[in-house]
Parts: sequence; structure tokens; C-alpha cells
Amino acid sequence: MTPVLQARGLVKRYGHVVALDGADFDLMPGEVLAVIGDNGAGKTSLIKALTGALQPDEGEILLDGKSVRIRNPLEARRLGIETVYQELAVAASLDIATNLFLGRELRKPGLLGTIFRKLDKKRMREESANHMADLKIGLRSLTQPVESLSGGQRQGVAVARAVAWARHVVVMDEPTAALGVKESGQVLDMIKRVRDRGMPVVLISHNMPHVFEIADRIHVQRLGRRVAQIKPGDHSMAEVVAIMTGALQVSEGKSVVTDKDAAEAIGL
Amino acid sequence: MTPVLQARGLVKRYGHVVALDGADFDLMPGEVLAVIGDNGAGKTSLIKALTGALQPDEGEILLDGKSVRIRNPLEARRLGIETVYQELAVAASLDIATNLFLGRELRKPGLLGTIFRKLDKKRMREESANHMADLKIGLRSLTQPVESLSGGQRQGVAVARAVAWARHVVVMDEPTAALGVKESGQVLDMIKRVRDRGMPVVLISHNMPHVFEIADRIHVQRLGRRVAQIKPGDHSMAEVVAIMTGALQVSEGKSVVTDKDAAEAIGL
Amino acid sequence: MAVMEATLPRRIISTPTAGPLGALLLACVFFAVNSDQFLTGGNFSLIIQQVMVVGTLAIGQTLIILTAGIDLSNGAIMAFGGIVMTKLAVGSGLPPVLAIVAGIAVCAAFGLANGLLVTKISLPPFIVTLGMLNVVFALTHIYSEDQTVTDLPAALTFLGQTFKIGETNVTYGSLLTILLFLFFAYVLGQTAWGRHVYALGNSQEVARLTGIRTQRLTISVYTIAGLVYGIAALLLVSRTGVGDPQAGQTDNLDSITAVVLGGTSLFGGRGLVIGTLIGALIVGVFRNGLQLMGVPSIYQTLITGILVILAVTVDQLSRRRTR
Amino acid sequence: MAVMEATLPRRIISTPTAGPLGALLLACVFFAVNSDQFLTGGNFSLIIQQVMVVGTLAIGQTLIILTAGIDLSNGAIMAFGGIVMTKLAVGSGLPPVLAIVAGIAVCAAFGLANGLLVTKISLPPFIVTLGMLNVVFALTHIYSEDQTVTDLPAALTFLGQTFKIGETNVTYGSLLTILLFLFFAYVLGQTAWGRHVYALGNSQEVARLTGIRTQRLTISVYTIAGLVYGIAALLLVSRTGVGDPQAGQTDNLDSITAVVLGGTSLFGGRGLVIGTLIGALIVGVFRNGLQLMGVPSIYQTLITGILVILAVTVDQLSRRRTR
Amino acid sequence: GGGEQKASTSSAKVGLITKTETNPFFVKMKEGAQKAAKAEGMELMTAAGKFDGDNASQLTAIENMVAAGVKGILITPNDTKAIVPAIKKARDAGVVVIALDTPTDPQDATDALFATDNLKAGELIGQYAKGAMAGKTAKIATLDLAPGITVGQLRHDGFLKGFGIAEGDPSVVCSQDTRGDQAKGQEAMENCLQKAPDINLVYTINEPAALGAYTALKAKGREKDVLIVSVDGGCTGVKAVKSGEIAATSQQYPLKMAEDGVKAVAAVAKGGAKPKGYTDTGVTLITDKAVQGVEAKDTAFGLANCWG
Ligand SMILES: Nc1ncnc2c1ncn2[C@@H]1O[C@H](COP(=O)(O)OP(=O)(O)OP(=O)(O)O)[C@@H](O)[C@H]1O
Ligand SMILES: Nc1ncnc2c1ncn2[C@@H]1O[C@H](COP(=O)(O)OP(=O)(O)OP(=O)(O)O)[C@@H](O)[C@H]1O
Ligand SMILES: [Mg+2]
Ligand SMILES: [Mg+2]
Repeated sequence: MTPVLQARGLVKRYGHVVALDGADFDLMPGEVLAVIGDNGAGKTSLIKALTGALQPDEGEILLDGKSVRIRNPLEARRLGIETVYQELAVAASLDIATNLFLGRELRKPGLLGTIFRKLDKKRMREESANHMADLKIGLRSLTQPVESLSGGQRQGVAVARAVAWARHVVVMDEPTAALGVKESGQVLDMIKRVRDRGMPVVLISHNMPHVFEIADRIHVQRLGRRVAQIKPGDHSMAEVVAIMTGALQVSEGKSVVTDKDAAEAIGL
Repeated sequence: MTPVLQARGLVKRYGHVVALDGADFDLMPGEVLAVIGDNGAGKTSLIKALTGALQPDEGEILLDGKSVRIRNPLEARRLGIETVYQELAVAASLDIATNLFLGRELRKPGLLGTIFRKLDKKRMREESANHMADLKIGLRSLTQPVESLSGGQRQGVAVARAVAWARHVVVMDEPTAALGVKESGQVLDMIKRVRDRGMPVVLISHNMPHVFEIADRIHVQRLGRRVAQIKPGDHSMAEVVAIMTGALQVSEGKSVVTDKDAAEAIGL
Repeated sequence: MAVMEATLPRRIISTPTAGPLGALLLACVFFAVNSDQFLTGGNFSLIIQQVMVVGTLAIGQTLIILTAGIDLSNGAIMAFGGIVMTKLAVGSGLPPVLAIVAGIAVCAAFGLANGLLVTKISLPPFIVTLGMLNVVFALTHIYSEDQTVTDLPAALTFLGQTFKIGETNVTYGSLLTILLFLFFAYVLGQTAWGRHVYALGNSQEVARLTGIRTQRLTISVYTIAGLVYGIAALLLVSRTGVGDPQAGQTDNLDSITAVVLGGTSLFGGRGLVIGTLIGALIVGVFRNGLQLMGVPSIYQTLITGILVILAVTVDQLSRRRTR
Repeated sequence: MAVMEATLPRRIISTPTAGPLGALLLACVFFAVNSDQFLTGGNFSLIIQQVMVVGTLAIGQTLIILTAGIDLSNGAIMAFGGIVMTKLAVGSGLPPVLAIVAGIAVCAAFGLANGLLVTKISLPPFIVTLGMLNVVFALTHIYSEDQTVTDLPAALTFLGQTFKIGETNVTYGSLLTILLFLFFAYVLGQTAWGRHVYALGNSQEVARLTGIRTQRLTISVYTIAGLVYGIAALLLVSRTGVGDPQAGQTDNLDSITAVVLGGTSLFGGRGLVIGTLIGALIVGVFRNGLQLMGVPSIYQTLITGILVILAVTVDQLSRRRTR
Repeated sequence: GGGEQKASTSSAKVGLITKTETNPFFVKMKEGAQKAAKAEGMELMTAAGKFDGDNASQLTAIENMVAAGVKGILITPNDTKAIVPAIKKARDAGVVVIALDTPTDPQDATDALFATDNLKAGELIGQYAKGAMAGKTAKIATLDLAPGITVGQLRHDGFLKGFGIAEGDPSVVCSQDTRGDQAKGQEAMENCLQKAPDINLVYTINEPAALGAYTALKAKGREKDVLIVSVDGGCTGVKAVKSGEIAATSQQYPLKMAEDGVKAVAAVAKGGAKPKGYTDTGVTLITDKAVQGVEAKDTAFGLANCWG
């Protein structure tokens, strides 16, 4: 099977900080791939490189096996890749419906739309209401500016937008970090439904229970590199955490202890 | 025992949104109190009111049983209340050490400090390094601006600052939301250590495992009000979640099912 | 949380133009009481004629400020455009209409240049347009040889002609200005381009991540603003009947004043172009009213300064109350 | 992540003043090649004298811009301060030193007024200082009755006196200006107040939540800036030898130019006051050099405009390279 | 301009500092200076203030020109008093300084003065207006320059003097600053007419302001029965006098001032004596409808001698 989205040897430097240090990446069709790693391991940098939000200094990206250059987020979007960024890409002073449709607004049918380019605000509001309802995020009004929402509600808007528009891949950078238990559950359900539609999902998360609940495969990022690709079933949560922190290493599918003290500390 | 920090009937309105609708609050000496609730339940608004970051429209706040008015964050700080806000109160272009000491800088000893008011940058850097090491947050350099850190590293800085300075109460609004597994663990350890020093901690979190691991008591916030105060031991996680979402109600310490469908849905 | 329904009066108060509108009405009431000549159709027609040039410049300024930019070069660009269209119309044998088109095109070109510098080299708009101000100012004087251009063909002064609404003479230029405001209110409020301008002003990074081509958008904003300055040039020419190389030297700050008085945030992303119209009218009403009251020039300056601050204060306090 | 050690040259390039400094040096080399009279101690002393007034104003402007504000009223405040100190010194029988103190105090008072309006009513600094510009301008003309004040006592012109460094005559005013820059570099970089100014500029909300008294801090910044404008007034008086009610009318934009050329961000929170000195010198060097080359004045305006843009471009590109 | 040629050590330099960059009056002055400099084989340097009243820029220009080694400086001072110390320094450094158009205060702060008398220019136009009104009750609007600019003040005062009234006379029903700008002149006139519709005499600081006033009057259909008088004598202005939009204007001669100034500096450079005292370059009332008792020339003369 050709991976849907693939990267080889990505490098990204910020001044004298190396955020990506030859990172590889493989996303298979129809899977939920969790990307985990310590803070600063380069997870966000990795997916930003994959979605056109930053340009890697070196390395190659392949979509459906073909080498591509994704120069900006718009190109990624055109390729059907939708992303929920960690910094919540929502425009604070605009309302929820406008945010959901930002960059692909609906116009009124007929002359009003083609010549006068008038927006169909009513239809966008209705469709937004449906998308938000899918996610079961309770909101009083779709016309209130996003800045007046709570952190979690705002996150919900970003997730709803990505899921509504994705045609090829959905990438989510810590989508549930600010969400409540109920809302988190809804996002996880949403991810499952997206996968059931046959679309692969990349999920960055620090929440191990979530990761183990939903991921088909786990990509472990460490010091700017992929250090392991594992299946949740093959390892315990503690082992995975140990791999993440460098206490264990995976070679040929088997875990190898490298840092004995650390491994003991976490109870292996 | 008098509660350390107490609130009665707090009300806060934003235009026609009521964020706090007569909320009560009690924090006992030496305890870790978790505040949980759905997105938009008014958790952040509650603790902002308690820490001087916003002025409630109605209601009373009591510190050690005495009614107080906390007019701004500085007054809260003077009363020994330190807070990690959800929006990460760090100054982006300043370095880590400066951020840790923002508002209570150390001056050089002697004339240089008293007359020339010269900062003792070296000492602040050293002490910062200690604080950050306590939290075991790995950072390359304390002189890099905070904006160049990853989201998790930035969160770490905010937590380290609060813990370093608190003298009376520590309040943390989702401190681990952006943190990796290792870093989250370190923050939880830190909270325990603070409690062991005898200082009470208020922890807002959506992470139920964390809450159950560390909280002595749980304050459940719903629709701008406290709807329950429970002990983690008395209820299962599923029950607590049900209370949070309104499927269960607590009366006289016992759970009562109010929304049968919802309760079934979550498997009670 | 309980939900209160927003009642209609509450809604009106909470629109961002309510404060400026209140200030404008207050000013009108004040001058109506203090001067017999103020409250006449003719005088209002006059005020609109007097603010139409700065008002039109302020439309372009609003667009740019909404993207969190600022334009210090707009008055200078307008002056250059005015000289180009009048010199071509009078001296070159070009048909007047083509001369007008050329003048407007030159303004749009300078707008484009601003936009390219702001996006392609990521320079701060303040400094780009400050530099451009000097450049265009110098070019105007070099190209015009400091000669006022007179004896203009009718096409260039047509907008200065009047027609009657009831008893009152209204110039076609005033009408065009009002139409421009309505047009841009529509564009900003009802089209995708308009929404993107707001998103860009909220945060360039957010707009970029949402897939908006921020560079292209920014360039289009500056170019369209330049085009609007070109129309302002035509309005100016038609109003004064000459091509004047000295024109527009204080119009950059005046147009910013109108925008800010109209409730638009200098940090971008918030504001309405209709507010700008109100802001321009506030300035015009004060200048006219004070003069009718016979206040000496220097005191007019004093009072205008105080009232600019006061108008924004009223606006700010009225917002605070609805919070 | 691997860590590369920052080597020394790399560090220098990455300081925010490297770009401006490079632009300044380039300009100096260019003029040294193109004019015999440029590269002399006397000429450099002259340039410093010529930029010291705007440079000092730009110190206050830097403080305010670092808080994400802006001050359009600084030139006008300086002019008023100059009139107050000269009129009091000449006409009132007040000892000259007290007259100076009074003039500086008046400037500080206007700064305070700006600060109060910005904080207590949360008005945007742009509009507050724009209003204040008009108010102070009018007051200057009313108070001075449009008369230039001459025959000043020696105390007011002392800073215009020179002393010798080697062969070169240097004015005490130049020295004071340099000392002021060093003082504020120290205050911003080495004291808690300075750090708080940066924090405030990064985000007012963040500063507030960290327990900084943002209102008090903002007011102190505007007041201190006003005080510095008062010193600029004294420098101006000592340089021109008169109290001039027309002074300073373009100094607001000129001082902002110096700040921005010096690499300080107009969005607040980033920048160095030493950069401002470099920025002011860039402007002064160009004016002086172009004059020495005999470039006609309108072309000087043109070239200055182009070079302002170019200098910031160089700065921007040099930063991009180190990214 | 002469700036294209590089600074050469051989030819002597002369500096010209005008009030502002852009007024056609000063452009003409530069033209005159340029012509004379070429004829004398000198190099001309120019500089200007940024706005009317800008003393600091002129001061800086003097310093830079002295540093560049000019033999002499011609200056139209923006601030007649404030510029004096700088001029003294330049003269101490051995540079000849000549005031053009506007005298310094005190006048002997410069070596010489080549100028028109602005007060006289105003007086002429005032006398003319008095005659032209022929006993009608005057309702006057004065469209002035800006607060505190000497030329504007002198012309305004001269007009009142020539008309035979004092400052504050009730016949002046509207006074407004225009900065000499056409658009502002128009706006000021519109508002004046709104305030006092029966205005029948308009004095303006210069012809652009006069033309602005004319446009405003025309919009009201009043252009025939209101008398507009002005000062300056630019070609656009004289044309407007010819076509009857402006009744009369006092013409000045910037070209001659500058030419004479450069020649005087050239003479010094060649070892001649320094120029001294006041040379009146003259002012002439230009009108096609002369009135008794006020000497005037017609527009044919005006057009032959106009600037701009
Ligand atoms: N714009 C930037 N400028 C400088 N350094 C940066 C920038 N963005 C990221 N970095 C650095 O690159 C490294 C990787 O950052 P990244 O955001 O990819 O980490 P992450 O794995 O997403 O961490 P987290 O889990 O905390 O979100 C970090 O050390 C960070 O400090
Ligand atoms: N500045 C504001 N303006 C308007 N409404 C606000 C503002 N701040 C909060 N709200 C509203 O008040 C309600 C409570 O918000 P709050 O931030 O306290 O919730 P929360 O419990 O902290 O949610 P989360 O878990 O998502 O952080 C929300 O509905 C929010 O939209
Ligand atoms: Mg990340
Ligand atoms: Mg919250």
C-alpha cells in the first residue's frame, strides 16, 4: 500500500535551534496515526511542514507516492489536507459561521452571487449550525465573535472546520487540549467517523488514554526525529512513554532498554 | 476549619452572556481542589474573579474567613495568591528568566541596586535555572525569548513562576493542557510538593485521570454555578462526568439520576 | 449560563458606529443652537462637499487600517494623480476621459507599489508609506514644475456641477462619494474579499493558515486604496477646478482622524466604513460650525483638538456602559 | 534537537540594531567617497548637533512606541515648552534656571495628560496625541502671541556652547543628548521599569495578569516622555537661540522615522533606544551628505524617501538571512 | 539643476535657502538664481524649509552649506528673528548672507536685503480696494496664511492699513487661515459665505487662495458682485486678473531678487566689496480696472513680468 502522505529527511532550523533533524513520516490510507513526543520534540514543526505552513530547509514530501511541494496552506487545502493548528487559526473578531467558511465562502445563487459576489450568509449560518451540532458543541449563537468564546469552544470551532472540509487527510495538532471531557469525547467520535469514511487522520496528542483509545498506529517523535513507529496493541502505555522519553528504544519492532535508571523509574 | 479562600454568590455578565451565575467556592487549607466542568461552564471566569483578574458584578470573596476585595492581580499576588492563567501570561519577546521574575525583579546588592536600581540579571538567571530544573523542563537557554519556545515549554515557564512565588494559594487553569506526558507528570508532582508544604492548590483540568490522581476534593462547575462538591473516592469517574454534564445530580452526598437517557449513554 | 435576548435598542447601542453617530448628532444639535445658518439644506450640502475629498481618501485608509496597516502617503498620491490628469487633459491632446483614467491608474500604481513593499519585503506600512509620501511629494513638484494647471476641460470638472434635491443644490461629486461609501460598505460586509480583509487584520498568521493568500490580498487592498485615491483626485480637481501641486499635504492625518473617529481600530480587523463617513462628517461639521460661530482660526484648532479627544471618549464610555 | 553554539559574529548580526548600523555605515562610506567635506570631525559634530533635537524627541517616542503606543504630539509639546521657558526667562523676572524647570515641567504635564487619557479612558494613543497636537499647537500660538522670543539669558543657550575634543568643537547639547541615550539604554535594559515597559508592549493583558500596574506604568512612560520632550525643548532653544512658536511641526513624524529606522517595532515590545540614535543619525547623515554633494532640495526629498524605504529593506533582508 | 554636476573644487558655491520647497514663488527664485549662477560660473546649492515657519530646517541648511564651503547664502527666512543667530555664525565664518524677499529682524543681521516690502504690497491692494469699492459699505472677508507667519501678517496688516481700517474693524466679517492653499481657500470662503452671505470684498494672502474664493463665489452665483484682491503676482494669478476673476494683485519679483543676490555673491567671490543695505526689488499693482489715485500697471505688463 502506498502511504497517503509521506515525508523523508525533513530538516528545519530556527537560528541555532534545530526543530526538525531529518524527520521521516508515513501515513497509511484510512488509519488514525497518533504523533506523540515530548514538548519541543518537533511535532508541530513536522505537521506544519506537511501542511504548507512552513517550508522545510531540506527533505521531501510525497502525497500518494508522488513528490509534491506544498508552498502554502492554501495548496495543502487544495490537495484536500485540512489542519487544526495548535495556535487555533480562528479570526477573533469574526463570527463562528464566518470562521467556518473563511477562504471558501458560499455566494448567493444567481446574479447576486456571480456578478455582485454577495455572500449567502444565511446558508453559511445554517450549514455551520449543522457542523457544530455534529460535534455537539453547544453554542448560543453563531453570530457572536469567536473572541467571546471560551478556549474550549474556540477549539471546537477549529475542529469543526477541519472535519467539515477535509477531502484527503485531516491533521489535528492537540485538538482536545482545551476541551472538556464531553467535548473531547465528541472530537474522538468525530475522528472515528472521519476514519470510517475512509479518510486518514493525523492526531497529535499528549493524552495517552486518548491515543490508545483511537490510534491505529503511533509515530513517536523525539529530538526532531521519528524514533519509532508502533502499534498500540504491541506495547503498554508505560513502554510507549518510555520510548518517548528515550528510556527505551525500539529496534526491529522490539523494545530495548537504553536508560536503565529511567526505565526503572517508570516501573518497567 | 475556615476555608482559605471562599466565594459566595459570584455573578459575572458579559453583555447578555452570564459567565458566573451565583457561583460559590470553598478551598480548604492544605488541599488540592480540582475544578471541573464543561467548556464555557465558567471555570476560568470563577478563578479570574478569585485572583483579581476580573471584577465580579456581584458576590463576596473571603480570604481566611475575612471578606476581601481583590481589585487587581497585583493585590492577589500581595495576598500570596499565584495564578497560572489559561492564556499563558508570559511576555513573548522577553526571555525566560525575565518572565519568571516579571514584577518582582531582583536588584544588585549595594549602591548599584538601591540607587542605580540595576537588575541582578545573573542571579535571576541562576534562580530561574533552579526553578526550571525543579520542574525538569529541559531548555537550551534561559536567555531565549519565550516566543521561540514550543507551546508546552511556554506553559512550563508559567507554572514554574507560579510555584516559585506562591505563599498562600496556587491557582492553575489547565496547566497541563499543552504539556507532554513527562512534563505533565512533573507538574502533578510539583502540585503534590506544594501541597506537602501545606499550601492549598486549585487545579482546573479537563483531564479526569489527572484529577482523580491528585485532587483531594472536586468542585463541579456547571452553567456558571457550583453544582457539586465531591470526594474522588466517593464516585467513579463516569459518575463525575455525568454530574458535570448534568445527567446526574448530587443531593446530600448521593447521586440522583436526572437525565435517564444521558446516564444510560455513559453506561450507568 | 442563562441567556438574555438582545433587545433592539441594546443592539443599536452595541454597534461600533453608535458612539460616533451620537457624537455627530450632539455636534449638530450644538451648532444648530449656536448658529442660525447651520441647520439649512444648503449648509449640509456644503459640508458634504467639503468632506468628500478627505472622506474618499479615508475610504482607502479604512481598507488599509482594517488590515492593520496605515497609509501616510494618500494625500500625496492624490495630489500627484490630480496633476497627472489635469496636465494630460490640458497639455497633451489626450481626450479628457483618458487623462482621468491615466490619473487614476497612476494612483493605483502607487498603491500597488506600497502593497508590494509591504508584502514582498515585509516592511512596516508606516515606514513604507512615509517613504512613499516623500517620493510622491517630490515627484509631484518635479513633474508639475510647481505650476497650477488651469483651464480644465469640462469632463474634469463635471463632478463639481450641481443638481437640485428639493431646494438644495447637491454636487455630483457628493453623490459619487456617498455611492463609494455604500459600495465599500457592501464589499466589506457582503463579499468574501471583505471578510478576508477583516481576517487579515485580526492576525496575518491566522489568515495565512486558513488558506487566505495574504500577500495577494494585501496587495489588492493597497492597490484598490490607490484607485480610490485616484477618484479622490478627480473629486478634488472637480471641486477646485484646477490641478494643484500643493494639494493634500495634511490629508493623510485628516483621513486617519476620520477613520479613527468612525470607530475603526488602528490595530486592524475591527471597524466599519460607514463609521468613517461619520468620522469625516464630524470633522467637517466642527470646522463649518465653528466658523459660522465666528471662532478665530487658532481657537478652532484648539477646539478641534479637544473635540477629537472628546468624541472618542464619548464613544469609549458608551461602549463601556453596554459591557 | 541539536544545539549549535551562537558564534560571536552571528550574535552581532542577530542583534536588532545590526541592520540600521549597517545602513548608517554604508551611507557614511558613500558620502565620504562623494564629498570632500563629509569625513571631518567638524562635520560629524555638526550632524550630531542637527539631529540632537529630533533624536531627543525620539527617545521619548521610543519609550511610547515600546508600549505599543505612538505620540504625534511630541513636536508640538516641545515647541510649547520652548516658548514657556523663553518667555518666562525673558519677560517674567523669573531666574532662568527656574524658567527652564517650568518649561520642562509643562512638557511633562502634557505627557501626563496624554498618559491619563490613554489609560483612564482607554483611548487609542494615536487619537489622543493627534488631538493633543492640535490643542498644544493652538496654545503655543495663543500664549506666544505668535512672537518669537529673543535676547535669551545665557543659561538658556549654554547647551549651544562648544568645547573642544581634539580639533573638533562639540556642543554641550550634543554631549547631553548622547548621555540621555546612554541613560535610557540603561534604564530600559537594566532596570525593572524597563523590563516592564517591554512586557507592557508585548501584551497589556499579560502585563496586567503578571501583576504589573499597567495604568501606572503607562502614565509614567508618557510623563517621562514628556519630560524628555522638555529637555528637547531646551536643546532646541539653545541651538536656535530663540523661543520659536513655529518649531517642531514635522518632528512628530521625523521622530517616528528615527525610531522605526532604528529597528523598533511599531507594534511594541521590541526594540532598543540605541537603535533610535542610529536611526536619527541615518536621517541626519543623508540630509548633510546630500547637501554637501549639492543635490537640489526637491531631489533631496525624493532621495530621502527612497532611502528610508531602502534602509528598512536592508534591515529586513539582513534579518531574514539569519533566520 | 546644478546638483547633477559633482562638487568641484574649481567653481565657487552659492547657497539658496527658500521658505518651502514647493511654492511657485520660490521655484521662480531658484530659476533666477540658477540662471545667474550659470552666467557667473558658480555652483548653486539649494535647500528649503518643510513648511511655512520651519526655522530648524533652514538653520540646518545654513550649517551644511557653510560646511560645504559656500561663498554666500541667499535666504528667505521663515522666522525673521529665530534665524538670526545662525546667520551670525555663518557670517562669522566669512560667508556673505543676503536676505531675499523677507527681512530678518533686526534687518542688519544680514549683509544685505533684496526684497519687496510685503506691508507695502498689502497697502497697495488695500488702497486699490478702497477706491474700487467707491464708497459702498464694505463687508470684508480676509483669507490669511497661518498663525504667526510674518509675510501673512505683514500683507494682512498692510491691506487693513491701505483700506483705512484697524484690526478688529466690524466691516471685517470673516477671517480664516488658508495656508495659501486653493482647496482650503475655497472651503474657507464657502463657510464665510454661509456665515455672512453679503460679503462683497475678499482679500486673500495669495492667488491660489483667491482662486479658491472665486470658485466658492461662483458656486453661489456671486462672482460678479464681489471684489477679490490679492498679493503675489504669479502668472496664474495675473491671468486670473486678466480674465476678471481677481480684480487686482500686488506683484512681486522673486526672479530679480535671486538674480541680484547671486550676482552680489559672485562679486564678492571675485574679490569685490560685500553688498550692503536694502535693495527694494519693487512691487507693482496689477489690474485692468485701475482706480483713481492708486498707481497701477495693466495685465500685459503683469504677464510679461510674472513668475511661475
Ligand atoms: N518560530 C520559531 N522560532 C524559533 N524556534 C522555534 C520556532 N518554532 C519552534 N521552535 C523551536 O523548535 C522546537 C520544536 O518546536 P515544536 O513546536 O515543533 O515542538 P512540539 O513538539 O510541537 O512541542 P509541543 O508539544 O510543546 O507543542 C522547539 O524547541 C521550539 O523552541
Ligand atoms: N471577555 C468575554 N466576553 C464575552 N464573553 C465571555 C468573555 N469571557 C468569557 N465569556 C463567556 O463566558 C462563558 C464562561 O467562560 P469561561 O472562560 O469562564 O469558561 P471555562 O469554564 O473556563 O471554559 P473552558 O473549559 O473552555 O476554558 C463562556 O460562554 C464564554 O463565552
Ligand atoms: Mg506543538
Ligand atoms: Mg477556561
